[in-house]
Amino acid sequence: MHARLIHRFLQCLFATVCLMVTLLATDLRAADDLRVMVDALGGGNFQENQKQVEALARTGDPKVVPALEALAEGDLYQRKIDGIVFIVRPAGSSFKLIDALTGEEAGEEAKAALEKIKVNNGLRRTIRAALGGLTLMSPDVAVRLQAAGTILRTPSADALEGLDAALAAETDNAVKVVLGQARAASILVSDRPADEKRAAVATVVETGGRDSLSLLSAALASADESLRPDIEAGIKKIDDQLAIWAAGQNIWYGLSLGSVLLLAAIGLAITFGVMGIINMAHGEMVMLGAYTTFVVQQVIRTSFPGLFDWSLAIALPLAFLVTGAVGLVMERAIIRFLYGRPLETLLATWGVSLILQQAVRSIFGPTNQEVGNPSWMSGAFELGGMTITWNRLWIIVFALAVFVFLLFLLKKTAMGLQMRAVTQNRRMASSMGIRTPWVDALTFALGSGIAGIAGVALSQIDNVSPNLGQGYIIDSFMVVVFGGVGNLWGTLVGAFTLGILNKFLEPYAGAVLGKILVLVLIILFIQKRPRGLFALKGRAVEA
Amino acid sequence: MNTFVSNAKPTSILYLDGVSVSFDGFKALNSLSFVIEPGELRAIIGPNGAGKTTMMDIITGKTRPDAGEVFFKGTIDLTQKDETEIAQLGIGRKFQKPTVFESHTVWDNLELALNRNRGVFSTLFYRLTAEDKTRIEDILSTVRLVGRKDDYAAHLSHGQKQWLEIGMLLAQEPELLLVDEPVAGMTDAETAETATLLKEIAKTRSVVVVEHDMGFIRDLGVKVTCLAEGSVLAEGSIDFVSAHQKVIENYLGR
Amino acid sequence: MSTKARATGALLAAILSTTAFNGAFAADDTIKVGILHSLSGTMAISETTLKDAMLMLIEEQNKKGGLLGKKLEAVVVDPASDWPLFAEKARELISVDQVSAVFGCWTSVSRKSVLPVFEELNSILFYPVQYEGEESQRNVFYTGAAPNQQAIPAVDYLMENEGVERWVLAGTDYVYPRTTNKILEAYLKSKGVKPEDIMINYTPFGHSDWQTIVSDIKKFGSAGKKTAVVSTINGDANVPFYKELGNQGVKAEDIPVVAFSVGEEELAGLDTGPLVGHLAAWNYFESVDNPANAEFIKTWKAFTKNDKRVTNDPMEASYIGFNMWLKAVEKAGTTDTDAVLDAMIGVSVPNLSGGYSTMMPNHHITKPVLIGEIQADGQFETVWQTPGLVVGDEWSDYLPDSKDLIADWRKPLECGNFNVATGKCGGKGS
Amino acid sequence: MITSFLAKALGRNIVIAAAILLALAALVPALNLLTAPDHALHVPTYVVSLFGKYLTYALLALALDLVWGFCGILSLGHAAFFALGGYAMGMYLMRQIGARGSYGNPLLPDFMVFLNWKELPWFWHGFDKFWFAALMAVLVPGLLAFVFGWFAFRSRVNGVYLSIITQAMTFALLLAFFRNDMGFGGNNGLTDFKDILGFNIQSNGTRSALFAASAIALALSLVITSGIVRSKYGKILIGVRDAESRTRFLGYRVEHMKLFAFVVSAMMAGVAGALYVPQVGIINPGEFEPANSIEVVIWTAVGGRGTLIGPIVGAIVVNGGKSIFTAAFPEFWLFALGGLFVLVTLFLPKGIVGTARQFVERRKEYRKAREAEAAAFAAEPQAAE
Repeated sequence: MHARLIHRFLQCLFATVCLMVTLLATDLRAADDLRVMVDALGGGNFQENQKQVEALARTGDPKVVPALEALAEGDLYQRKIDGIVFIVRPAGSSFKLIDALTGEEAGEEAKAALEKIKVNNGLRRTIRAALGGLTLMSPDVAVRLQAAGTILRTPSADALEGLDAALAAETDNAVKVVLGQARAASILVSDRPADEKRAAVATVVETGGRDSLSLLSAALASADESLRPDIEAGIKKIDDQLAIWAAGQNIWYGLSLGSVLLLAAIGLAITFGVMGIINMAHGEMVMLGAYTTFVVQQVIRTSFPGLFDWSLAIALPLAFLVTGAVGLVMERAIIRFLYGRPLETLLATWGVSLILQQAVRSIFGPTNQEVGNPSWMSGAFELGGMTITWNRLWIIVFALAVFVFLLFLLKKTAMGLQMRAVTQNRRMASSMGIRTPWVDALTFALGSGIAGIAGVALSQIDNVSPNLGQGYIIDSFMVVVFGGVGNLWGTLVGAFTLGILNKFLEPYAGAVLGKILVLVLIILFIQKRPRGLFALKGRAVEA
Repeated sequence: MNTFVSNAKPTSILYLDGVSVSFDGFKALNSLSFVIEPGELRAIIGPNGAGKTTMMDIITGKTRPDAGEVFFKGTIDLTQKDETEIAQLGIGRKFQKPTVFESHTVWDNLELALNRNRGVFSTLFYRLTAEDKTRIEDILSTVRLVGRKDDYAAHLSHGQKQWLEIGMLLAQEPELLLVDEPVAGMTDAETAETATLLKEIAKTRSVVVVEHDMGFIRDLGVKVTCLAEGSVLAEGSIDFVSAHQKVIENYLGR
Repeated sequence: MSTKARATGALLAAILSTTAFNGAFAADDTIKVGILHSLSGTMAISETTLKDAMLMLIEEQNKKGGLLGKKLEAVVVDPASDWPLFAEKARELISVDQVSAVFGCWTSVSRKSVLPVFEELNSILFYPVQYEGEESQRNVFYTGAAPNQQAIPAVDYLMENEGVERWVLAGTDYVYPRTTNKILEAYLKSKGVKPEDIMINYTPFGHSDWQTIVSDIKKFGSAGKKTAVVSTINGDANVPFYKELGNQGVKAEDIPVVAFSVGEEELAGLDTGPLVGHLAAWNYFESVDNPANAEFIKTWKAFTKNDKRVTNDPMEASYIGFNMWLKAVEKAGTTDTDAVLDAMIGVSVPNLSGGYSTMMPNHHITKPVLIGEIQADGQFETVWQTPGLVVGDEWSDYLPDSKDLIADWRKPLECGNFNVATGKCGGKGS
Repeated sequence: MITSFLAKALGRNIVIAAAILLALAALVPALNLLTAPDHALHVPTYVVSLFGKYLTYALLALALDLVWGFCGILSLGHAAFFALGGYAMGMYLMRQIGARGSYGNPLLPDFMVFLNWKELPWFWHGFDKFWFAALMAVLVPGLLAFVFGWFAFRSRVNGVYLSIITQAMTFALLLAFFRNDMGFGGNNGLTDFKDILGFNIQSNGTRSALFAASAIALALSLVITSGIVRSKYGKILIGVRDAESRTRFLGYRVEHMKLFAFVVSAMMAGVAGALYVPQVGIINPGEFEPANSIEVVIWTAVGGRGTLIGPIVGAIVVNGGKSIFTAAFPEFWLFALGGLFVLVTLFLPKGIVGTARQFVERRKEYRKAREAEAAAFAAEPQAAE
């Protein structure tokens, strides 16, 4: 205990001394002084380090960039024995040391001999701003663009000098535009004269978007009277733009929720809709698909890290096979004895769902498993004023692809024809030489397999836990029934209708009430159309 | 044709004029018109898909027509009523596939069919009266099921189920009986007996029989209406109809 | 009919005989400890770990020679995330298995469900999860955090260190978030935050579609003031919430999220790369660097035979509760409920964050409060820590109706809701 | 009128079953209260409250059987009626706490106090009186069933469509009751009850009385249900189940027939809920879980649907099994329960009681005539959807 305290005390003392030294030495640009400044990062607290980073930024020396980047990443360590700060790379149980300024390798050290220089959000923000300023003159266009973007998001009066210099030297038009926007943003937060600010307001309004709105709102609080009308008008203009986009965004959210519902329900549209089995184990099939994805990713992580971006593509056929096989076994072992007794399938499949849940819990444990997003499914892009996340976009595309595939399978292939024949008139189909037991088994396996590949997609946005399936089963039944049992198009339209309806109610009623309203609307709708949206008419179905 | 039909309206028991209905674009009935007189026994024939069952669905309120008029006893507009009301008005219907309450005994089946107050509470506290008992016993002997009155309907043979169903219709005391293929799946002896039964029934009420079995219709010896593609093709005696050119093309010829 | 009579008879006989058996086996050679955590259903995801932790602690203690010279025996039951079943199983543990103490429950409703049982049958429950407070019961020891041991320090940290002025209080719609947010709202207003700078949002359990809410948060955060989200979102819903945050690009540097229900275990189901810098407030992190914790983690990994299993705050709370119980039983020299209840108050045991925790007269314990930032490896890094220990405050000072209440289970007061204003036990004391 | 109803109701089996229930109602409390704890015949309080709970489940299953077994309406939302009855009773018990709550507020329940409610919501008024709460425990589920059924049956919503909208109903109620703004205590529900009709709810005497009340309520419901299904109305119900259109063409108002059974059934479920709550000491939205309603269907199916004794046996067997399994193999009991459901479906399609009855009948018929046996085999009533 005591030793630790003394150590702390010494560290603090050291840091204070260093700080004083650096403050004295800020004008000097010699590499030795940089070294002292970097070393001073060790042992400082967050506030001190923020100042330290700002000081480093003011040197304008690109040599400090690697050290700052490492600090932000949490890769900057201080050697306990001499207080020297290094960038480290993990090498087995120890660390490889890299000189913070020169980038030269400087041997290895045990983990215990090093102390991590901690970062928090505030410090990270400071570093980001500092890096923005330091990399404005980088020879790489992409880096310059990023740097300009960073300053645009974290404008500061300090950056103006650098921005002006960068603007003068800049050749690339795209970068120039962003630099101009960043400059305007920085002027707004500076104490420049009103005229200059007025011009800046115009540029910022031109840029548009949420960040600009945020910037203007902040500026409004401190602006002098003459500027206020301009800023207020600007805020209103951006607000109006955003309101229009918000409606589009809402539709997008609705489509996205609809695609999730579609994925969850589409397998059920086969096992329940086409075959009439009240398949309570449907959700567990989705869950098995998600766990297949987990296992695939696990194998890839440990053995073939390079293939990670392909993990979903690999998981898809596997999930289809795994859940299809489980479905096949289920059909052969249990369900085939229950045809013509639909309600008893509810009982048996409920039992199966309990068994599957517990089996997964016993094998993988009850906790969530990590399923990562491949890089092409991470992040978002801006479409006008809308934010479109890649994973949602791909899920919509995927859901539609699955739908089209299934439609094709059922309507255009021999197998699909046999499936429809068997479900419509078993005896007739059988007497025409169709092997009905096999068709039944394959149809159920197909429905289960489709649920499995839905699980692959849903693993990207939801928990992968033994409870995964339970969360979707009710919604799935609602979608299939709402759309009209036995009609794939009904499922498609039903899913998207419910998705969009839900998302339009949510902003007004809140998430909970919105969902309640949707349920009530479904109940009322079924009164109006007792056989769902796409009911088959005529006397055949009523007999 | 239409003028003839509308003249008949006030006196008829059943009156259909220009009835059309279609399902998803398929025209099941196409301006169908005909009239049944009180006390008449009428046979209706026609190929599959001619609209026979749909016609019955419309008369009994199961399906609503897209266009046309359906009147019972001249004044009652059947298109405005549902199955229950129409049944209570006195129209009974026998289905193509015998439909009886399989998990009830023959006796219970008839008891349920009796034309008594059909509300929830009157049935809840219903007691079998001597009058009802006699009535059920009468019907049992009419449909030749006296010996099986305590058996579950499910245990009856196909023909016996058909008869039970007819017995239930009798218990309902309808003024108009619609009978859909009563002899399908029956032996020849049973068929003949059914013809006798129907003729007996027709003495006190109107009956419409839909049937494929030409021999059976000949046995009935009544006016025949032939339907095709949702409208009336020919109407008259069995000999007239079976000699009709279009009927031969459409139906008998095949 | 006879079938029914036979079935009932057989079942009755079966249950009676198990009772008799258990009675017979409740001999003096072991001390039984009940473990009442859901192993199936929605809460299994969190509670199973605590069951394993308890089994490990009991095994370790038996290696050290047990308690009062007897071996400890764990009795595990599965209340299956079914709240009335919690009450039934609690009753079974106490009256059929005759356990000396029960460690269990996670959700508030499960605790509420078993409270009357513990009161009626006079047994002891150790409750290891952070909760909404507003309760102090004679038979229950609360080793998790009360709101003042988690929520208020976290808000303080954000105000002081991140300069946050605008607050989103997002939670699942149940009693813990509701109460915590009520307390926070009152606290924030007392610190001068304007009502329009507070946004409160509730979502149902297991909410999985966070698109709208995350975009609302972004919108709320663009008013030109530094904004933070205080999340009391419940376990299951967190993964999709954080996934959406990450994908919509809400960075901790811009809008930090501080959570009270997200620990190492929840993060294990996530790629934490995009979440670095988001915060959590707990009384323990697995990353805390001290020998006791290192030993605990080592034992845990060996016990579960899984190198990837993480530890978390409720596990530490179970650890503290278990050790306090051991110490109190030793002090009392018996497992008799009343004696142990007396001996518990004032018991002090080492916690895993490098200090000591003491059982206070209000049946809550003292704890340090740690604020941690999520790291890319799924761990937290402590960025701030209370200088001393914080005493769990069962009746919040920020709610009008509870600010006058205190709990003190020492003689002669022995009251869970003593009103200092009226000087009477029992709320308003009317 | 009533006498004929009763005369039909009291078949031999029903008399025996009701007698056993009434005997239990007298015997179990006596054995609990009057014998010493170590007496060989002593029934521990634990067993009393456990079986009290099972009896309320049995009543719920019986209620479901009336609509499902006899009328073919598969309700996947029956637990909602049970829960509503439970909430009505819970509200009464909550009001009985009075000033003994944590905050000592004489009017407001604790959960309202710490959420800063200032006055009692209108729908909490009246629940301080037992008779009112008891009435509501029957009327509220009945009214919901009436409104829901009136629309659904009139629109001829049938089969799975009906099942799924009943599920939607209970799910919507679940979400609604979860909302703290609703004023029903949110997720925690209503708990911490002190006494009922002035008796301490935790005393052995009260527990025994509640057990007896449950047994009597079940016996009464059994007789009433039996009367219903054996009346002409009951035969029509079965007719609706087996051949709905035939009943319609016979001139019966099928929607009225269904509605009456549905409402009676919902009321019985409400009574079950009201008896359940004081025995388990808590009512919360979890009772509205769609899974709970499915479980009720399963109890009924395991016991034998379409029989009166079946649901009672099913509820006790499945819940008894659950009680034993969750303690005996806490990690694996779901395998046992799931396996049970699968096996019952495959090998006892008519449930325990149905199969037993079928077995007895078969033997009778076998003795009567060999050929009748074949017919009997084919005679299984069609599963109504």
